[in-house]
Amino acid sequence: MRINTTRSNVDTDRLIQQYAQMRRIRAFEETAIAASKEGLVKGAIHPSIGQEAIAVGVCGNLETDDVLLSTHRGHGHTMVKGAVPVEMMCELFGKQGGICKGKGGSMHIADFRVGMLGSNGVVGANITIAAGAAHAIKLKKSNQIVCCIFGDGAINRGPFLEGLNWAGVFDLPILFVCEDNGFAATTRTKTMTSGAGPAARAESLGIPATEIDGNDVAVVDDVARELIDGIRAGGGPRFLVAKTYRLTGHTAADPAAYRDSAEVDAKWQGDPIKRCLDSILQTGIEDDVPEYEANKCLEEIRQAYEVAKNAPWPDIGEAFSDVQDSDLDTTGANQ
Amino acid sequence: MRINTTRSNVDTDRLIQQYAQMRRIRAFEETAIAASKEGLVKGAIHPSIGQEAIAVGVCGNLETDDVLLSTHRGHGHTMVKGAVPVEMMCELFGKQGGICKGKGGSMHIADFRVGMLGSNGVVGANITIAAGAAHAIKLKKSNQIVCCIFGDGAINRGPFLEGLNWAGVFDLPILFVCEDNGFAATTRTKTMTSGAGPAARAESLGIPATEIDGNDVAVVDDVARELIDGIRAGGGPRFLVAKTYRLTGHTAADPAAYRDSAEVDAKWQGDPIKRCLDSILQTGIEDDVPEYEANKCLEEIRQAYEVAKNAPWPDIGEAFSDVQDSDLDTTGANQ
Amino acid sequence: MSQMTYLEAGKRALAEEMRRDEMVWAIGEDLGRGGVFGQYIGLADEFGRERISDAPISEAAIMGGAVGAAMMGTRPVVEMRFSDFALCAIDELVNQAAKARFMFGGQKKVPLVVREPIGMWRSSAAQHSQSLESWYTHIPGLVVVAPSTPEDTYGLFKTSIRNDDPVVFMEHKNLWGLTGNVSDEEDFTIPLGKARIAREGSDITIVSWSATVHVAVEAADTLASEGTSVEVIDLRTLWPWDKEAVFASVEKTGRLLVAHEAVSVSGFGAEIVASVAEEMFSSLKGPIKRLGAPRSPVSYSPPLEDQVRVTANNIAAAVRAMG
Amino acid sequence: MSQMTYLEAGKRALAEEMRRDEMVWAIGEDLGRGGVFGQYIGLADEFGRERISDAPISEAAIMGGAVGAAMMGTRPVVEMRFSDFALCAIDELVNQAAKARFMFGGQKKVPLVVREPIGMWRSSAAQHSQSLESWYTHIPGLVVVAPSTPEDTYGLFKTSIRNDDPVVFMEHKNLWGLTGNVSDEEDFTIPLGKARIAREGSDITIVSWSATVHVAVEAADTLASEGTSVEVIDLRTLWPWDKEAVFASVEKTGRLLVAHEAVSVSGFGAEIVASVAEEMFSSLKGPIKRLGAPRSPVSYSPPLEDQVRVTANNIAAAVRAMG
Ligand SMILES: Cc1ncc(C[n+]2csc(CCOP(=O)(O)OP(=O)(O)O)c2C)c(N)n1
Ligand SMILES: Cc1ncc(C[n+]2csc(CCOP(=O)(O)OP(=O)(O)O)c2C)c(N)n1
Ligand SMILES: [Mg+2]
Ligand SMILES: [Mg+2]
Repeated sequence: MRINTTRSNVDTDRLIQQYAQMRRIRAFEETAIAASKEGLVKGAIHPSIGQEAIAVGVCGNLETDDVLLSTHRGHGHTMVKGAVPVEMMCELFGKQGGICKGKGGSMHIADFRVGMLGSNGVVGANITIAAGAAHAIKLKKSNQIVCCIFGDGAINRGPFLEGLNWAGVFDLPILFVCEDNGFAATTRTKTMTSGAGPAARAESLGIPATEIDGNDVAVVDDVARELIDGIRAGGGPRFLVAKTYRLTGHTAADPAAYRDSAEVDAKWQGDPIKRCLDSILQTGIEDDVPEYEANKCLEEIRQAYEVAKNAPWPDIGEAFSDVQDSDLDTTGANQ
Repeated sequence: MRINTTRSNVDTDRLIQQYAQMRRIRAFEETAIAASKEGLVKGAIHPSIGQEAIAVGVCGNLETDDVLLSTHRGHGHTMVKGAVPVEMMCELFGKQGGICKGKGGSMHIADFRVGMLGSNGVVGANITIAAGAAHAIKLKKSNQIVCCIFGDGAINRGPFLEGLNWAGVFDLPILFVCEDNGFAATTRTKTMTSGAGPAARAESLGIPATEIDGNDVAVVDDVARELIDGIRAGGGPRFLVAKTYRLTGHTAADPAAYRDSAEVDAKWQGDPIKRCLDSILQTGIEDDVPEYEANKCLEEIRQAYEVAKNAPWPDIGEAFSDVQDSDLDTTGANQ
Repeated sequence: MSQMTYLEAGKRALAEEMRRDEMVWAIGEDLGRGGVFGQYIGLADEFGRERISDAPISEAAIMGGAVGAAMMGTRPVVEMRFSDFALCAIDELVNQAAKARFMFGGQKKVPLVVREPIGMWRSSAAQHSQSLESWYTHIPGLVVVAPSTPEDTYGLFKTSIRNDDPVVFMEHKNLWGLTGNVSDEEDFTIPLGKARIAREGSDITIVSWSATVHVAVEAADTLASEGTSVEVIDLRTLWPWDKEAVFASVEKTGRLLVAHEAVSVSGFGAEIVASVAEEMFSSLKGPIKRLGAPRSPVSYSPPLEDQVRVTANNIAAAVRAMG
Repeated sequence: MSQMTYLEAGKRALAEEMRRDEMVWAIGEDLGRGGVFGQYIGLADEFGRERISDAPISEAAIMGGAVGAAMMGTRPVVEMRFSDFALCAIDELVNQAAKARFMFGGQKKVPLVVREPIGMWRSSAAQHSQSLESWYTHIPGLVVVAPSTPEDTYGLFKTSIRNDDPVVFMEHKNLWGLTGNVSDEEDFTIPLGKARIAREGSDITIVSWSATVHVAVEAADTLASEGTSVEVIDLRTLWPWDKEAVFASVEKTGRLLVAHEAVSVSGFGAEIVASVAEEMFSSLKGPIKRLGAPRSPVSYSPPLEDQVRVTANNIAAAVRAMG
């Protein structure tokens, strides 16, 4: 296992864009949480607040044609992959114009137009699906790669082993990314994990692993780019462990009372957005430059909220469409 | 990972008993195969011919009170744990007197009287059951240990990861034994396994692993005893990889035409029974001593065959009994 | 009698059974902090973290482990969080737990309870809303329980824990907050396979279970004001199910509607309707009917989710259409 | 027309579809050496080891992988070996494959075929003998096929591969060696949802599928000699199922027996009987019946295994009892 902490020379323009992207994700989720409190978002939301550097650093290195599989905590990944926030917001509100027509909600966002093949409500289920997508890429001899993101809790599910073994056996073009935020819902993941952790497990399955500070967007960006280039060049599957911290509760409704505020306050000091801004300002750039970029994003999200709020409900027929083709009787025996 | 090849001083009496035990297992399975060809055993049989040293070396170190979980290839393990061959043979014939009343057959032999909690028809399923049994032992604070045996193919199933992680997290008294015979049915296991193999996977899950020559019964015996002693003393879970070779087909009906006879002939030279006998004879002992012990076993198996052949079929009511207690209508809606 | 919620009734039942029998213990993700719905809050304090145990996100190991632990003489209660996640542990439940007693010739029973919260609840969408009770009724060896009230949860959970075979215990997520009277007797239990008459009536029988019972009673109230007297039977246990009670009611009314939240096609309503058609044909005054969800996954969007809901209105309409 | 076995018909269908469409491929344990029943023998030679691929013993990854591969535009055919092992991959089939199209708002269909050999065969006991077709009919998004003849296997397997949604394709292990005529047309296919009249008759309708169809026809022959004219309908596809054909036959005969190998309780027979009871009540001349296995796991011992079998004798007896 490689532990990577160094970064290449800072590209300030890129860093500013990354800063803005992180702000954009943060704004999206904060808006969704507020909407949730207003009663406008009925289903559960799993915020990735504090983990945005991974989304930006990893998914920013994927081509549109590349494939992404994510989890219940996937807003950030999805946005960076290219999905449009207003469609995502409509989805969270269950409205017309939703990216999945309002049928999926936060946990089932997908956008096949930009290679986003789905968030998932079942922990770890995306891993074997991702392996299969990569398998198809190999069969079709295309130049795409797959990126599969999951949490540290997912490494205790069987499909983690089955999917990684599969990727190794068939030598597939896939980057596995473990967002190691220390928690699986209300449980500290370490207490329920035997052995040295995600990287050791990946390596035992024949997949080279790299462990990084997932809250340093420049490091994530550098390492992800290098891994992705290697995979695209035919180097086979790779595994990235990005250490981070979930600054909010497991869901928008979780006060996270199972950890003390001193711990959380300390962790806020390592907020990747703050750290990124510090890096930018250290180069001597005035802070209105990054703020200007960020504000454009905030405006986009504000508008997404307005659109979603005012959008009509879906046609009720959507409750029965898109089930399957060959159905003599889609609406069942009695309705 | 430790690789163990040395043995302690040879205890000739023990070796002779082990030799006889291996002959006993071999005779049981050869008799069952012959009966299968006669049409007396209708279901599939998975012989462990060539792998008997593991059964004898490992299970010979378990107390009756200890718990064993096995696989589809479990006759040897079960016999050494203390099950009576005649009851097992009746089971294979589907007759009255069968250890599971004829309901289970070869793949579902269990003998709770001697701590044998079941063979299993689902590869890998015994691993989580074994972890749960060990969990119960810990809750009950008893001094038993669990031994869970499976093949090299089973390490590609999710329950392998989930069960080993479980054992590690709860620090359970359990010995995992991987019979690494090179095959998963007709497939060479290595071709479908990524990474360094069973021991590496176990260690990544926090379970110390030892790899041994599984065809040297004295080595298996020594190492298993040491591991079992350690586990019983509270040392937590351990993992043993025993290298071996499946000398026959996957089932009694499989001619194993997917491997050439030169390979198999060479492997017969490493037959653990032959190797054990060679070791005994090297000590200067006359060969009628081990043969005398073996012959007693062969006679036991011959009689088991006779009894099974002449036993009556089970009462047909057995088809509906032992399903569950609280059943208003065991026989279903229409029969 | 004390007033308590459906959730509290389940917790009280578990606590009492854990006090009564040391061999009872519970395991599942996040239980140490009360479980995802708070059904275990406070129990770890009384019973310790070994008996109210956290688990890794390993449904297969939770269920498979329970099989082994049950074979060793303990009585595990395993929490699946949402019944949908039990689909990650089906081999363990169906091929192992349900069959072990039979396959091994009756050598050992496998006493375990799997808690599988079911049903639609707060826009949880397709992977967190299913009601697959009919699957389990199809599997020899399993007991299936789906209580609708706090008292039934209390009494049936206790019975399930004491039962020697694997029980799939399906609480409805939308009922957690439902309040009702519960017996103060510690030895209060409810037998498996006994239905409850939720409302007496004489013109038509509605058979239901879980959350839909309340909807059926509401429909019955409406219909009563229109002059139709509806008998509502809460099945409570789906396997074994109380044929006797259902048949007696249909004998009286001559009409039957089965209403449930699950998909209608191959839902447990089919089993009941088929049984009545087979055995009570001559007592029937007209066709017997099912009302369930269309064969469509559950949507996220609230108005779409509502489309697959069995409501008091459509139960009443179905009854009116049956003449 | 050519004579071939049920097994060969399946192999021919797969080979032809693989020639026709490069995106069709198959994966499962041991396929490179022909698969556990020899259903793939020779295919790796023609199509190579990438398109007839071995797999690790990882049912969850086989099924989950198929979902991803299908989303990427390929058409995987996945082999589960015994339908019982599909229970190790139920989350992947039910929560993922079946729901993805709907959950994602119709963005992508998931074209895959899961081969799940079912049924009792040579004393295979409780973990290798199940017939759980009714489970899949309960799951929105899944197509369920269970052919009984070589030609139906041929035509329906081709249709299933061309179908854009996940199909559970259930071959019966005891039929592998059954010989019959199969069309020589490469474009011969059989539509989903269309039953076949296996034997015409006028006094009673027997609905069946898979291996039990042959038993039902045998019973019908016996009954014919006693003067009872039995119509046997082979459903072939369980979802969608051919209500029209079944209703038309029941309209004619006024009597219905559904016979299947699976456990009777909550088997698919319940769905058919319930549908007929609901919609055809006034056409019925008497009670409608199911005949299936008792709610008991399948035993190993041959005479015990026989106890749960639906035979021509007990079908005939059931018909006689229906008057
Ligand atoms: C199979 C399964 N089990 C349990 C859950 C409930 N659940 C949802 S998220 C979660 C925690 C996941 O932890 P991790 O993988 O670390 O991701 P994180 O939430 O930290 O991003 C759990 C247990 C689930 N969705 N699926
Ligand atoms: C879940 C599951 N998948 C497939 C099978 C079919 N099967 C039976 S034995 C076997 C090979 C097992 O290989 P291994 O674990 O190495 O044990 P061995 O047979 O070599 O002793 C397979 C694939 C099964 N029984 N269970
Ligand atoms: Mg986490
Ligand atoms: Mg092997």
